[in-house]
Amino acid sequence: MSWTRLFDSGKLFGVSCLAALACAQPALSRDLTVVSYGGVTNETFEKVWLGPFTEETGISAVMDTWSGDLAKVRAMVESGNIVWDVMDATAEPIEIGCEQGLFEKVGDDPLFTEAGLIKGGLTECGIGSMTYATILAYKNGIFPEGPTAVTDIFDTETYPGKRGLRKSPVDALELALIADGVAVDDVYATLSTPEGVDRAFAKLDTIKDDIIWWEASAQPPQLLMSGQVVMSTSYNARAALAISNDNADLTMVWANNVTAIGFFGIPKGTENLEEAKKFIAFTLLPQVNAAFSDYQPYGPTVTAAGAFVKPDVLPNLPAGHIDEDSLVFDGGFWATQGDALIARFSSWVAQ
Amino acid sequence: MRHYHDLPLWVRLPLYAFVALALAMMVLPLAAALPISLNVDPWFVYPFREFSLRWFEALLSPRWTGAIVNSVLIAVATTLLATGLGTLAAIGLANPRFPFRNLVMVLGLAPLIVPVVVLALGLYIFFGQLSLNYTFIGVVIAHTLLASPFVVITVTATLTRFDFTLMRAAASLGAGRVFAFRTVMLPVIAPGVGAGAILAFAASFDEVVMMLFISGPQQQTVPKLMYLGMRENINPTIIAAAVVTIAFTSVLMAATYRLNRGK
Amino acid sequence: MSYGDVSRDITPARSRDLRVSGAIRKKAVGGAAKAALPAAPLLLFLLLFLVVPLLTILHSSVSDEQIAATLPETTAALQSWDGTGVPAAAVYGTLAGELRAADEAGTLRRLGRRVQYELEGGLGILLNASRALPEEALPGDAQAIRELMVGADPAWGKPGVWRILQRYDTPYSSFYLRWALGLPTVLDADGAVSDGPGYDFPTIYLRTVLISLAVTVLTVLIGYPVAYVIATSAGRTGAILLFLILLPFWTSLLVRVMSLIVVLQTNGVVNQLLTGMGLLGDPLSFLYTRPATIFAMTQIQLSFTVLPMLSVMRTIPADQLRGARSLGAGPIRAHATIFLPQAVPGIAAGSLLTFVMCLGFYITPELVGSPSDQMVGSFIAQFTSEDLNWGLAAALSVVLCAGAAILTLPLARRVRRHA
Amino acid sequence: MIGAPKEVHVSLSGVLKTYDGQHYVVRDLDLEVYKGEFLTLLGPSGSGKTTTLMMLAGFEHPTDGAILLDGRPVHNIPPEKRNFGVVFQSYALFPHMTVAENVGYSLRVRGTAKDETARRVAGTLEAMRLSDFAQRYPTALSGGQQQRVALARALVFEPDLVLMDEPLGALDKRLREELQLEIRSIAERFGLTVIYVTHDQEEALTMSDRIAVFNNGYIQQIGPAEEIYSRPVNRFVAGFVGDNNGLDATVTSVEGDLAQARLRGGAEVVARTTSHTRAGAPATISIRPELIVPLKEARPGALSGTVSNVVYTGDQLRIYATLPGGDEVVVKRPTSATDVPTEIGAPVHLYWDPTSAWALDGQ
Repeated sequence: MSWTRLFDSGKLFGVSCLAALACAQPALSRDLTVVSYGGVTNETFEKVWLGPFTEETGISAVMDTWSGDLAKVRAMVESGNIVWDVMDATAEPIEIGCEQGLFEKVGDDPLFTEAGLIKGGLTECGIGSMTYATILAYKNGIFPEGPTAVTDIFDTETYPGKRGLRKSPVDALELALIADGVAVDDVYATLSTPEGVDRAFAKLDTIKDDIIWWEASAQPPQLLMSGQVVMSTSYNARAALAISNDNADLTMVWANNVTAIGFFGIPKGTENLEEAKKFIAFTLLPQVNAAFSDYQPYGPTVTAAGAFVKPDVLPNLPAGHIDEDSLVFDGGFWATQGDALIARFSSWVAQ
Repeated sequence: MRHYHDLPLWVRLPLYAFVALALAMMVLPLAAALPISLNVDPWFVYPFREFSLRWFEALLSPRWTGAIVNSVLIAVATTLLATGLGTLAAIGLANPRFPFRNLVMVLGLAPLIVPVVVLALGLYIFFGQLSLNYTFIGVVIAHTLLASPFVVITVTATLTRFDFTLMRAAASLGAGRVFAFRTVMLPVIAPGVGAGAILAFAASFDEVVMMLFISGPQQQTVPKLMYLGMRENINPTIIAAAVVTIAFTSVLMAATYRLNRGK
Repeated sequence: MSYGDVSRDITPARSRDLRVSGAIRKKAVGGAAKAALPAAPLLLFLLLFLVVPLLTILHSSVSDEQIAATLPETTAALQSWDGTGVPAAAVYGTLAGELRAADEAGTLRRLGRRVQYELEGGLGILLNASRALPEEALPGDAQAIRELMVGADPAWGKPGVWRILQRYDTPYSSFYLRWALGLPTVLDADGAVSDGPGYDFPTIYLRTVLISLAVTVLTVLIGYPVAYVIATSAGRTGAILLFLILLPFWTSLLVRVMSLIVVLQTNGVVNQLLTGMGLLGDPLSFLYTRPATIFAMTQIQLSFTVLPMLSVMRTIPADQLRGARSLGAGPIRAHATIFLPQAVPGIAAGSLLTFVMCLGFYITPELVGSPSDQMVGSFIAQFTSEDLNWGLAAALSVVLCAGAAILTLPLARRVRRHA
Repeated sequence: MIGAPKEVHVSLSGVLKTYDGQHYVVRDLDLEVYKGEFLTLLGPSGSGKTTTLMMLAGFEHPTDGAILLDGRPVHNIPPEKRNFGVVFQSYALFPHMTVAENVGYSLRVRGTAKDETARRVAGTLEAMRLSDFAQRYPTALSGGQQQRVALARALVFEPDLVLMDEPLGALDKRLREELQLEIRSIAERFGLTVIYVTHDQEEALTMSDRIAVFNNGYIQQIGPAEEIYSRPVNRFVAGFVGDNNGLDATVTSVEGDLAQARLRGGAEVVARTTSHTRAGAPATISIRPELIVPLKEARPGALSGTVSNVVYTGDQLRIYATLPGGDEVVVKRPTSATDVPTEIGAPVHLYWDPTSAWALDGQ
């Protein structure tokens, strides 16, 4: 009877306590932990940034996943028990967190001011990690003639069927206004007025029943391929990779795309502050910065990196698609107005 | 005992058909979904372009193997703690002189009834003050909270069939409490304790809500990766992991079945 | 063989008048303590990690110290304000000083968010005031500060924001609980109750209860025949059926939800079968709908409903049904009048368990339902980890638990009495 | 045993037991058990006999009073330190151990050497005719065999005292009678002091040196078996031990150790006095059925009645007679007896020797 022996040894509690203690010992020097949205992105991070960084500096680094929610950062910062060192995120969590004092204010550090970041690529707490665009992808063979602009997602008459949209007011409100006839240059001015916000939500209301909301960037290709939606907004790299690597029968539409910069932030008070800065600075080396696009067509954030981008990925990078139809995402707007809009959006979407 | 044979055929046939359909509803989705793990493309649709083991290979990545090791470590620690606490408590509760027995029993089962998300929120706030969030101990405590009722239930059920005269007999033969517990009670109730331990293990091994609230990057587990995968990195690796998990829990289930059969 | 012993004759009349002394009672209490000893570790554990966290939630749901902690002097000064018009200019001066301090301490934005919960555009109103204040020393003249603030945001010239600040001179309030109950809590700048957009919690609770109820009814309707057949099948058949009903109980919830997604999606197995057989022209959208949510939850909960039914049904002797038949009842009638009534405690226990468990569901609706199928659990998680609004998350938890207790406790008591 | 010195082995003095602090299960118990004696505690369920045994074994603590073994108090010694062998009604054999392991358990606890243990276990099993079953598990044995294993287990460590709690209660009648004799002979062979609890008065009479009759937590009477039977001290003992006729009466006069009493029908009877007997007080006239002679003819001192029922039980006839006052009396005669009126409704005259009837406590 093995159970008897287990208890016979009389070490029930001893064993469990030992095991617990052994594993709970906070690692004396915690590995540098870099956090991004998971999936392919994390794999690319490991390949082009973490691996070479460790090789270069001897500092070991690990990846973790988050979904952009600030609560964990806040809990960590307030309890002083910080396990994340470098956060990669879209602009709004970094900006909002910055105002709440959750991130180190490193925007004036010469490490970054002198790195040659593109315009808008450096804020109080955020250091540009990559550029990306929100585009539209649709499954071939459903419509005789596919959608021609991202804003066609609001055209349920020409293109009936369920459509995928990110479950966030970010992009959705801007696109709603453009689809409703607001000029690209006036989008943020309009959205700054209560009437503009009402107008955007009213436009969203017209397609609410047809929307399937996605939250993670891996979802749009999956939703398209499983037939849940006929078209979906998507980050440009996810759609491009699905087409090139995974045999997905999709077409990407760039007209009216929203181009944005993703940022690194450093949770305030981390013991690995120096290593974190070192890591971010490392990713800003032009060649290193450009390497990301070899695996995922997100664009570099330092000007000098342009020279190292492989020519065949250029057409898939957001930079090539910035024109008078496309909107440049305004992180500053979301930092000041985001709270109210996010709150309104969450209650709207849950009804 | 086979009293359904008393039913006429016109009742029995539709009854069987209905039950078969209901059970099919339970089992068939699994059967239909698991082969997706062999699809070469990352899409969850039939037919496949090609078969491939790439998603099983993906399970061998450090991310997944680390999660498997974590899951097992956490589940083992949880099992030991929950089994120890739960078994002792069940033995205490078996004593009719236990003060406020019903109330304590309700308390012991409460972690099953209170919504996990509420417990998780409470622990999250409470652990924040103790700096137990994102620690191995915190996760084990949370899992033990959820797993201990299973041990209390199974051991209590076993103890209702336990003849406490055996303990008196052992005492009359000169055995002290602890010796009698080890040599007489524990071996006799071992199947119940074992079943409780397996349930506790399974409860911890499958748990995801608590993990979402209080686990940190050092405590990634298989269910947490699966959940994140379903939201963030949707590809058949999750299903490959499911295949492995199902194989694993089937072994556990067979073990419980054997333990329950006796000896 | 005789011991030559004279038989003694003892009668009750000889006995002393017996009274129980305190020492005896003490001994009985000691016995109870000894009985409780093995359970002490678990009790201690539950006290610490179940009771205390639940009390923490209760505390969080009424704890509301943000405003009083950040603006102690302003809230104190406002206590003498009569609530009409705007407060005296001096209060503006006090507030300006405290806003400046909050800005420097990095708590201004958090304060703004808290005010915004209760006031339309509250965050902007506070930020505007803070930005309007001069970089250097504040003007000594409170009247000037007042003009600066009103100039930055007209809301400072209206009573709404002041009324809210006035309320919070204590660290506790019923605000989050009222919010979670769906009572009107948001004011506009004029201090009138706002009818702007917001969460409709009563609808969400109602949705939670209705979905739980639907799942409970379905599991009972499906589970009863299943439990009956398992309970009345002997030997191997019974064991296999039990194995099948337990199999999903053993597989991870995520795995099962995953498999349902694969099966139910538009290009999924069910649609492929239906369109393949020509039963459907176009594939249907099952996934991300309420029926899909209910179906998934039913599938997950079926085992939980069946098991208690099963254990009760197994105790009903077969002879009773045979007896009823011999007395002239048909098979259906015998079942309905003899078997069913005795199975009621099992049905009640199983459905109660399922109902209570359903109320707390969170992962499943999130993965297979649409945003308008989300239950209270999802909002608790959302307010905890996305909106950082722990007070509301705690208040929603309190209302959920209290509601569940009110809905089920009377039933539970009856079940126990019958069991 | 006759003439052996009576050495007090175990004594209970002033023992009280209450579980809830309100009701007494055992009260005012004074009892001495002699070395080598077979003492039976007899009584209906709830009379306190099992509780007394459990206090002796140490599983219950007396609420008050003392228990002495060879003059030393033992009531504060835990059961495992008392060195008493206990045999339980449910046998309480350890189901996960073989017969040999069960029997050897007490030696294992005491750390006896392996070969010594094996030798003593084998010896005890041999004595109990259980050698063939040594490697079997208890569930594979019959009830009688299990009971013998339980006895062997309680004896192997040479206990100071053997306590048996209705050990034969779960067995059928024949096996029970067989084992009664076996236990009795083993007790004599090993020279054991045995305290035996039963509610079966026949069993008590068969096995015991002395019997203590319990009721309501009191010992009603204690003494050798034949004395309990032939000289019951009160109504309860007379009724509980053996068949008995108890007739309500009023004592009219007392003369020496004989009393005159009047039955309800007015008839006068004579019986031996007891401590309860007072002139003018109510009494129960107790007479064993086999000591009554039923006559067809009237004779002085005989009661007259009519036959109300006759039951044939194989070896004897039971004749039920109704007295004028309505009392019913049962009489036992051998089947071979010919002088007995057996027609229902026939007159019958009941005679007994006045010294075989007792005037016990009345209603």
